[in-house]
Amino acid sequence: MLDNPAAALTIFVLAIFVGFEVISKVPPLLHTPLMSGSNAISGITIVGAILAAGSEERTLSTVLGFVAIVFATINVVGGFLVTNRMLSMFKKKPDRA
Amino acid sequence: MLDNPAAALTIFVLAIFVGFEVISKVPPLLHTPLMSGSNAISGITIVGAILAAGSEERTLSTVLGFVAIVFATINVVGGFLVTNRMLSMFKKKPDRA
Amino acid sequence: MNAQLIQFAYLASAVLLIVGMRNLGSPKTAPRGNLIAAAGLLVAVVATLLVQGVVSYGTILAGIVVGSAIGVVLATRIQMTAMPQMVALLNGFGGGASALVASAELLSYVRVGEEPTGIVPLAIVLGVLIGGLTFTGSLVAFAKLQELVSGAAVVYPGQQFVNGLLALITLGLGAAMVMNPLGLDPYFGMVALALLLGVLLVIPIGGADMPVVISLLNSYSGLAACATGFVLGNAGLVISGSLVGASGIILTKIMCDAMNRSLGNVLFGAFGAVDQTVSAGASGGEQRTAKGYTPEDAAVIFSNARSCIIVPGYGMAVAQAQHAVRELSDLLESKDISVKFAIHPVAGRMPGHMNVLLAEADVPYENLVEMDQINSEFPETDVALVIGANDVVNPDARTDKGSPIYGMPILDVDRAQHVFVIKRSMNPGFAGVQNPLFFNDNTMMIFGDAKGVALKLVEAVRDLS
Amino acid sequence: MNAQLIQFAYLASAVLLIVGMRNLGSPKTAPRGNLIAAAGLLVAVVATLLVQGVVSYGTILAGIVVGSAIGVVLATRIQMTAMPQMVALLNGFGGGASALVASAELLSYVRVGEEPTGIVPLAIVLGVLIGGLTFTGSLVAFAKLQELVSGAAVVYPGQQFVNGLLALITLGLGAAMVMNPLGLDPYFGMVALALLLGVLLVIPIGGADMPVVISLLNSYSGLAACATGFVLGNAGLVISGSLVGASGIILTKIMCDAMNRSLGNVLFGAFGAVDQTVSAGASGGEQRTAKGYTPEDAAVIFSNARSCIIVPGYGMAVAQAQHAVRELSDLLESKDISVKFAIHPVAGRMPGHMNVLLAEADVPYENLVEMDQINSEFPETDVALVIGANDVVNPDARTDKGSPIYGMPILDVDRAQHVFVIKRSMNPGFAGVQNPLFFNDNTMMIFGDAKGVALKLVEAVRDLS
Ligand SMILES: NC(=O)c1ccc[n+]([C@@H]2O[C@H](COP(=O)([O-])OP(=O)(O)OC[C@H]3O[C@@H](n4cnc5c(N)ncnc54)[C@H](OP(=O)(O)O)[C@@H]3O)[C@@H](O)[C@H]2O)c1
Ligand SMILES: NC(=O)c1ccc[n+]([C@@H]2O[C@H](COP(=O)([O-])OP(=O)(O)OC[C@H]3O[C@@H](n4cnc5c(N)ncnc54)[C@H](OP(=O)(O)O)[C@@H]3O)[C@@H](O)[C@H]2O)c1
Repeated sequence: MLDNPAAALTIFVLAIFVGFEVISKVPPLLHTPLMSGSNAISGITIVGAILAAGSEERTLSTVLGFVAIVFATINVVGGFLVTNRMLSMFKKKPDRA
Repeated sequence: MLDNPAAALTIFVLAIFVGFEVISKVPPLLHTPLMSGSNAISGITIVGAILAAGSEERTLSTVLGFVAIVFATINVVGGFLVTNRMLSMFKKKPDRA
Repeated sequence: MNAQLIQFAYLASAVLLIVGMRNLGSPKTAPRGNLIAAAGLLVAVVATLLVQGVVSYGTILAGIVVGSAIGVVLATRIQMTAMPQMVALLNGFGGGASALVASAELLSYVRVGEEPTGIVPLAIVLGVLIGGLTFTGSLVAFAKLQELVSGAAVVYPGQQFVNGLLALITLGLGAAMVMNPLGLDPYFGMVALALLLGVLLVIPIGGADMPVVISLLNSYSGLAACATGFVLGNAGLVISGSLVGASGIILTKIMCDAMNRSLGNVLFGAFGAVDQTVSAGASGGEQRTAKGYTPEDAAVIFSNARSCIIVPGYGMAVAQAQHAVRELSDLLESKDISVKFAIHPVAGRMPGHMNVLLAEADVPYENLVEMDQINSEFPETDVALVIGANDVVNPDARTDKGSPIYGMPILDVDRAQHVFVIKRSMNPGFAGVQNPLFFNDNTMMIFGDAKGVALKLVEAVRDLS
Repeated sequence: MNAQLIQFAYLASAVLLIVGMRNLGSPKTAPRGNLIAAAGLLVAVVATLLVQGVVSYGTILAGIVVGSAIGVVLATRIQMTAMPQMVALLNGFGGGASALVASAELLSYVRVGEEPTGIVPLAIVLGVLIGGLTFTGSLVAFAKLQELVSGAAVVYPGQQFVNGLLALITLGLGAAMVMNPLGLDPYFGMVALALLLGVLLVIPIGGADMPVVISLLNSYSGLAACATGFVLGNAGLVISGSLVGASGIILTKIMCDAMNRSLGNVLFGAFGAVDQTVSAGASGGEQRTAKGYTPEDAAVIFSNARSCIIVPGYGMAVAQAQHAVRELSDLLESKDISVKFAIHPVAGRMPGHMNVLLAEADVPYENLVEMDQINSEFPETDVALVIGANDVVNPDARTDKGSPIYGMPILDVDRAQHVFVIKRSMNPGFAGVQNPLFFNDNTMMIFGDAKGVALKLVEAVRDLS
């Protein structure tokens, strides 16, 4: 899909813009979950890991791919779970106030 | 460059996101210049007009292209100039205050 | 030039446009933002001139010269009060250009006899359709605002049925074209219908709703440019077109929200035609009279005031009273009365319209305060001076559930100690509803043209001291 | 599955990730945002499983199961105070995965004997380099924060020269690889050096600066993912990687700004090693003593107070005192004392760290007030209760140009009527500078562990009434 370097670069640049705009709106209150959440997203590399590990033959590449899957999954699962744990703690004032 | 529909759509979607994020930050104070300025940008279609008008032969396409160039140029030049005129009127309080 | 390089140039152009738009976000950076965006367009144009196959530089140059000349004349001659129609006109040209480009591409496919593939036929159809509709729609909006034709909503029985039917036929023709792109018959039909639809869809909309329409058409012109981007496989066009598309939609939504009306109601509600009479009846049960005062009466009150909030509206624009108002505000400030301007988001006929007019009259922008910020200040304010505004200060919007403007956020001028209202008569504003503010005990109506009254106020205040 | 369809799935996944991140912008929508982002990742994974050529489902499943198990254990066991090291660890895995993927791709090019073209060799090199560096760097950061190794900055003469040299060699090897992608020798050298560099670049950075490093490494792990996206020609990876890259950079910048230090100073300044002694001397010319008070003394003052602002810092986290503090704040509120929490952007050891801890202790988030909003309230506040915070309340940052923290924005607790400071000793905080606040006439030091003192305060306040 990204055989065309110009298209790839265009997507990259636009995504950077989107990232900057979206992230700079997150208030300091939520910076810790933002950090763990975006950290989890960097586990997207699991996509590459699956592609590397998934081919039929058992070569060094598939072994590396397997380790990569484990690593990336830890990152993704751990990241989203811990973010969820944190976020579920943020509560509005109950009626007592 | 956009032979690949998925790449084209990806660029489109990302650009829409960028547009929404960027525009929604513009304060009401500047909504009129924003409108005329973004209006001027829609004159980007001049690029297409040049491509259409620019080929050697004189066909109906190049005639349409010529008219398109005129139209798009009015849009671009008029839009940016009038936006500039408006924006140059916005001034900070002078020292008198 | 190398084809890859040209594509990078388009990317650079898109980045400049985005950065320019971001800079439009603050009055300090906005002029620079506009220049950056213009530079972005220039980069795109220059890159395009270097594309192989572009050879007829004479034709191109001629087009650019003619277009620039017209653009310069329009941009320098137009009065600030006429910005809505200016934007409408320019927007029409943009949409028209996109439709022409899409058509030209179609015709060259036909001439070569090569069938367009993938997303291209759909993109051609959308470019022609949206571009054509934007073209005529914008011209009608222009004509209404410039009062070349009546600004009133033109309605007739079965209107929506007819429009719906025409829209369906147009879409049908579009579908036929996508199926068989080289058959030109549906094309001509579609062009004709798109142009017709642009007219028919805009005539039932009242003059004062035009800015919403223009903003929507602005969004459309962006999408039309986007479509031509898909036709030409040009990412620069796609990105810039999407930006404009998003911008138009956001402004449309802001306007609708500020009027507490849905987009559907604006487009199909024929506000300013039927509703008017109905709603005027709604709150006009009893017949009360408001008392008229002279500028001299007002001056007496000013002589004891410490603070004043000026609320400008459409009437100030019509009367070109901004300079007189500025003079008044300077005079009041020189008498140690604090003066602020309260700007309702849809005061006037365009979002942010009042800001531009007052900036033109050299009012510093720190003094222009948004509705949400200033509403809490009215109770502690001695004088609220309403100049040619009506709907945006109508307390019925807060209290009268039966009112057609109920729920629209307003400026709470009625909570100030004294309210002066300058307008020519007791006629209602754009929404066509009576305004109970005018009958309040703390309200003084000062009838007359906004500019004339403002100048008389200046004299009266000056004379008193 | 159809290759086109899979690409659309990646696009959908990217949209979900973006929408998820947008929802992270407000505490109400944030849990949903996190779920949406997770769904986005799930979509990408499922789409990838359907790619032709992916066949060894056993291997893949095994990897996912093992990884998930570890991830679940980590995420559920970790204490909230240990979030910085948790993020560091996870981040290391992400970076490592990217480096592995880039390597695997390189090896399969080599096995097939086909030379990668275009941007791919560069992307492979960047993926391996950035990913590898992120991996070891994050692990060192983790070890420092978890106190597996000393948190102190490790410095030695010529350190920067050595690091610079190694970095140059690494880049040289990278360049060699880009020239000749199938020669594996430079590859192995580059991997080794990247891993080494990750360690060497992080050891000279003090433990308390780790969050900045982690945030920067987070950005890197995003960019590494982005690089693998270019390697695989996968837009989903490119988009998500860029998002993370941008996010990390922004958080890094926020932290640096809040400490009034440049990124260069954080990375190469070896804060927490040399500076410490220098700066302790700077303001410690005269030897003053601060008076210690008991919780009972403080309780007396509380009995006459109407308002209290609690300022938590790193010490509260270390002492796990958040629940005790919450108990105290409830008690004060029940005595009609208004209680707010003032949150400095870099209080604690991670941006937003205090918010998470206090949220854990059920403090409603409306009570957590940002620095800029609350600073104007201190003069009208009866008691500012500083719990385990030090640098973020050091008035030298406002006044003493010679102080290493001069210019860092602080919480103006010294302007409150009374200031209570809970800490264990007169030892300085992270920045290593004395705090004149402790010697002010209106300051009462209450020495002891934050949790213990907070519980004693609760008792004392309760006893008094
Ligand atoms: N700004 C936007 O983007 C936008 C978009 C769509 C719709 N609208 C609608 O436009 C309206 C704007 O509210 P508004 O309060 O600014 O205007 P308005 O409600 O239309 O009222 C304007 C008033 O100005 C008076 N006026 C007209 N010419 C005058 C002159 N020469 N001297 C003195 N007074 C004059 C008129 O009364 P007399 O005839 O008695 O003088 C009229 O009552 C709202 O209903 C809004 O929903 C605005
Ligand atoms: N949050 C971030 O993102 C981040 C990132 C990088 C750097 N930093 C730096 O970290 C610092 C944060 O400031 P801060 O005010 O929160 O912390 P701080 O300045 O490091 O001070 C923390 C204080 O807590 C006390 N303390 C430690 N353990 C305690 C316990 N068990 N009970 C009671 N008190 C205890 C310590 O004094 P005793 O030893 O006397 O008890 C110390 O003075 C700033 O210098 C900031 O620049 C923060």
